[in-house]
Amino acid sequence: MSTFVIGLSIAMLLFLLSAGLTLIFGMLGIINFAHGAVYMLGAYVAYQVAATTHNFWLALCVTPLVLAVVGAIIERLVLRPIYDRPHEFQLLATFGLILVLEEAVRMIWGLQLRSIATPPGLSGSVHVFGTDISKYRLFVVVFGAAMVALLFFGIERTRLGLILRASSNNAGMAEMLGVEVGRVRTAIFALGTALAGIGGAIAGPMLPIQLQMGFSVILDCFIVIIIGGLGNIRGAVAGALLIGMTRAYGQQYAAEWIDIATYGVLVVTLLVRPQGLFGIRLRTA
Amino acid sequence: MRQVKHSEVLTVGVLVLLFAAAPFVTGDEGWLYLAALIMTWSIFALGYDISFGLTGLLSFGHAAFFGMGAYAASWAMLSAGLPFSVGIVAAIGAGGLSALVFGFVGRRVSGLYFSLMTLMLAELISIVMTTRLRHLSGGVDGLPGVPRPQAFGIDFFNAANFYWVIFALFCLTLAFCAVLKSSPLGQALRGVRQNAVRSEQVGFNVGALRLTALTLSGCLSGLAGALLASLMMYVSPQLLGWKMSGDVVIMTLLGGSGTPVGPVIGVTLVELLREGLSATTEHWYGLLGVIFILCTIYLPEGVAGLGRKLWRR
Amino acid sequence: MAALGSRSSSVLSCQNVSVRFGAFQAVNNVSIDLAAGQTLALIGPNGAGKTTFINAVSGRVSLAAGRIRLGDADITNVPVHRRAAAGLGRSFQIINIFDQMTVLENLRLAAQSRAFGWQPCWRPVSAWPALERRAREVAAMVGLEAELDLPVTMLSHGKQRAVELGLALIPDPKVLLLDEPLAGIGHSEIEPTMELLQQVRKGRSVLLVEHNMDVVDRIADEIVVMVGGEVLLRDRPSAIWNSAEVRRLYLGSEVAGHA
Amino acid sequence: MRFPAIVGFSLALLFGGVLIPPAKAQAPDKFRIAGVIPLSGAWGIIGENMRRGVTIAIEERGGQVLGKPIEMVWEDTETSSQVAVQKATRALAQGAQTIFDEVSSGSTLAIMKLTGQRKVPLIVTLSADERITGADGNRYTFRTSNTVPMENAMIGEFAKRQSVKKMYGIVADYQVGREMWTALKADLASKGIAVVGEEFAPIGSKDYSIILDKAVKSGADGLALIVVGGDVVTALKQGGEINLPQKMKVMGTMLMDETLGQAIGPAGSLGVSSTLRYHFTQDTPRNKKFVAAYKAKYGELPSQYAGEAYDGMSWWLDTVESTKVWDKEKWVDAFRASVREDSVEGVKRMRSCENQAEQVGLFGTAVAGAEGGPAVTMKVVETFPASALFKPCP
Repeated sequence: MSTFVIGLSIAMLLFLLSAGLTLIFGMLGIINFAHGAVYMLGAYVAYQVAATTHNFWLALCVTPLVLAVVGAIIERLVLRPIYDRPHEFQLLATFGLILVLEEAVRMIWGLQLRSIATPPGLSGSVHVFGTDISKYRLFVVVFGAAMVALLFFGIERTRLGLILRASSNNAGMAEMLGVEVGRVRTAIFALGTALAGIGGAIAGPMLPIQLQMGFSVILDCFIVIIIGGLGNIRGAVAGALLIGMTRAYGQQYAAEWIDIATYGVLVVTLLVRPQGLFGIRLRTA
Repeated sequence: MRQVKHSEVLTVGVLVLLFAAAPFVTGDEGWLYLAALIMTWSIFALGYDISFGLTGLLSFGHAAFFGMGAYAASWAMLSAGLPFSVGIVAAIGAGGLSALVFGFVGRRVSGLYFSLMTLMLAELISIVMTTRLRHLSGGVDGLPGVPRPQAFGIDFFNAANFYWVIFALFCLTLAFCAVLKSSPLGQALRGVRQNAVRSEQVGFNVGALRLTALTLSGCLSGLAGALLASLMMYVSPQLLGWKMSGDVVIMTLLGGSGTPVGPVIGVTLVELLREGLSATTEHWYGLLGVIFILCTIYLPEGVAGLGRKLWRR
Repeated sequence: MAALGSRSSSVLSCQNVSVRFGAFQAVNNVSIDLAAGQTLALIGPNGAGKTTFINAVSGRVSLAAGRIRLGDADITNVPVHRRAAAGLGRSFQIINIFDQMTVLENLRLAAQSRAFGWQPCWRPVSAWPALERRAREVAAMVGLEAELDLPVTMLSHGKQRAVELGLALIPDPKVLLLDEPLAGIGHSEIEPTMELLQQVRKGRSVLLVEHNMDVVDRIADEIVVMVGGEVLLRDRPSAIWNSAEVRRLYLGSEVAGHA
Repeated sequence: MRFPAIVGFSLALLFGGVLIPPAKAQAPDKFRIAGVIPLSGAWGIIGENMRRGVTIAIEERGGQVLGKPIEMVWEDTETSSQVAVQKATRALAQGAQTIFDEVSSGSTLAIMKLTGQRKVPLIVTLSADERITGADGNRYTFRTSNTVPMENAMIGEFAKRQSVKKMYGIVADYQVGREMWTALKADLASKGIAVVGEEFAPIGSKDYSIILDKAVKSGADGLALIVVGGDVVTALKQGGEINLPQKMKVMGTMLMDETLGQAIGPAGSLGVSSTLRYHFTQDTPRNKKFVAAYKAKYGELPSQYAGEAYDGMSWWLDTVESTKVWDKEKWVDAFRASVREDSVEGVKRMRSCENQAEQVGLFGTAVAGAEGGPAVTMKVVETFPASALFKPCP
């Protein structure tokens, strides 16, 4: 049972990151290799707020706002000129972005590993189903589920979501209808980075906050969004659950083989259904 | 058009002369080492550009070919005790073979999915080598003591002597790439990049051509891997990691893909920037990032492309 | 005129060809034979399945049912490039050439595919002068002698059409599939292109998709009318123009004026 | 059009600036030391501490040895053995008289081959792999810090003294980790401690909670946690979620110190025991002097990495000074026979049979810090004499 909860908590964290990644890819056509660095920045921002105010909840609220502003700046300065370029240029630019973000964090917070204290009500564990389950993990699962619901509602049921979808499907048409596509793009990117920021804040009490935390998570996120189908949010949920559970149960039964199994599954997915398990068939030629 | 060709030949000539003159100009082994490193990476980038610049296959998994080449050479020389020349041949073979496998597995996917596929395949190989094949790869610790050639009584452990081995192979690679580009095969690959549908329709087996390009590219990557292992006398699974793949894409793009000069300029630029910036500022890492971003935005054809523009003026 | 209905001597024979895209039946049970030296025009309204049929013959889309033979060989499951090598040339409706090359490079590249099994990589392409000779020959045939060293992007639309045609002609194919060779060509260029087509069809079989009925009338030996993915009618041009069915189909279009 | 030209021009300038080789002293008018250590990446923080320790050692002697100024060059290995070897090769090519290296044993083992071949002394103050001064050892490689067998012996002995009956092992899935665990298991068996379970976790695992849960449920009363780098923090932080240190005695090598305690937080740290290479509370005159100098310069207490780096470098430089001649071979001979009476940890003796320093072993447990100081601080609970940890040279 605890394995299941832990698996879910990993999945929720992965979802928060993959959702932003896949949103940005699906609506802007950009593969953001710097998404992991953004998540890392989010964790440091959350650390700073939590360390200054001694309030985790405040950090959880402030971090996405700060990151949204950072995202908007990045979009304006770096991405706007290269929307129409091939993917390799996006790799180059976002790789440069990784270096810049890491340098910024190093200049501000140094190399010291940081940590966010678990919020008072959530420290320790509860005894359910015959095992000890960390209260914070349970919170992460509930919070993550709420974020999934909110995101779906936002994209599929609100006017804002409609505008977002319209602009990504047909930018020219949306423009004719009076939508400022430039602004919408900025908003989408900011939303993606804000989600990564939330991910960073959530990860703070579970994982060491360090410069490398983005690197190690970004590959998992790529796996999630490939399995789910590039640009597909529903797929990202499924992919995150699949990878989260693989990691948790793999840890339980065969820790040494998890990585190989994950990548193996991924390569087979790409071979058999390159559009992802939930993707719409894209023209690959 | 003709003028462009001339400028390229000239640039390549100047580059080769610079590398040839280096040992006479400076006795400083540190600089020779850096030059040898640049030539080794240039071979890698030139190999990469056969796949990317010439054929249009954006691979994010070239580290696998590079690393397998390095390991093949190390195994041949360390475990089997074979001479350096055999090690090099083994590296070229191993690089080509892994590329062939990648190409075969990925024959049905193209575009972005091909990139992601190669990235993940390379990661898989890297993990398998690091954890499962620990006894062969040395695990995270790697294998120290990769030898250098032993021939004609020359001491190749002397940096200056080994420099000439790398220089010779670098020149051969440059020549090969230049000839390849203008050869029928090179033209056919250019055709595949520009218009795969048309290529097929005029009777080219596009799948086989892509596979050929990737394999040739893998061969050169393997060669570069073996040279790096020998130059550093060390090989580790980090050579297979995705950072290596990223590095070669970035160097090729910065220099400008599709020409023999571009990748070499890219490698030289990145290595010298690293060297120069890290000597002058603590924050070289971030500065490098800013330079990458500026280059992406303002130099879409790389430094070589900028040179072409200035030349035409 | 080429023999009508001489099925035995046909160079291209398509039997009961069907193509499906998901639930949509683009081509339904079409059988068309092409005799040696014959020019057959494929007409019909937009969406009739003409281009899909050409794609099926050249191998770009796979068949749901039916067989295709080229000469004596069954090519139903043969990939595009081997069909091309077997003597099936084609041009595309939307100009489809190597757009970062000169005219000469375009044609020479096309000449290469037949010249080698494995493309050599140890000498520059100029070491094989036969390739360039063939390229110049075809360039002369399609009227591009003056533009040989120009990048194709600098050519007029009509000239680009000529390159397109030249690429198809390089291997001297037995069968030529032409998908709207006059699409997008200005009025002044129609006549020379017509002349070119007349010249090109000599000595080979041509399957032509074209909307310009004037051209069809002048070039085609026979016409096949396709509607909704099926063959409606096959006959000599004069008979087609007089067919009531065709008139109904093209009511108000140029065919009506022709009758 | 204009902007690319400007960018290109500035790039060209950079190019040009970089291409001109800076003036380099080839004649031995300087004592060149190259510090090849990670200053970025996962172990950047460790390298930074080592750099500080070395800096104090050099400043302490006025930046001079044998009357020549010391030129200290730092090469960042980016926590990658590949880069480490590359940087070491360059440092050698530039004619360093001494190399000071690495956190990672893998990097040290690779660098040793280069320095041994070029006959350049290599000072190791952290890498613990047995082979460095064992099977792969060479005349020019010296280690002034602990070895893995030494640390293993301490863990085994500590477990016995803490009356651990059943031990569970969580081991990083890499060569050194596995070898260390194999040796430790044998040692534990000989002491009558049962090993009830083991788990190999890939380096860089982001989740240890499940493995820790298994360990708790196994009924073991001791946990040997043999993981490295950031994984220590991940594992113990997630252990804190279920109050792991209160459920079993957690111990390991380099598992806990003030720096790690700060990153992990009290819940996961308090009660965790670990070998210590050095501790600032060591009551020796040299250590008091060192701690004072360190605090004055950096405003904090020296970590074990800083202390060990300081100790190794100052010992080496004093030895070089004592030979009074500019001759690498003489320095090496002197160091092989050297005894450091007043090291920061008391007497250290260089074992001439393997170039390994013989020294006491420290074991500490994390306790709550004093008011106003860090929340977690280490208390040295065991000091093992050198005679218990080393066999005499043959």
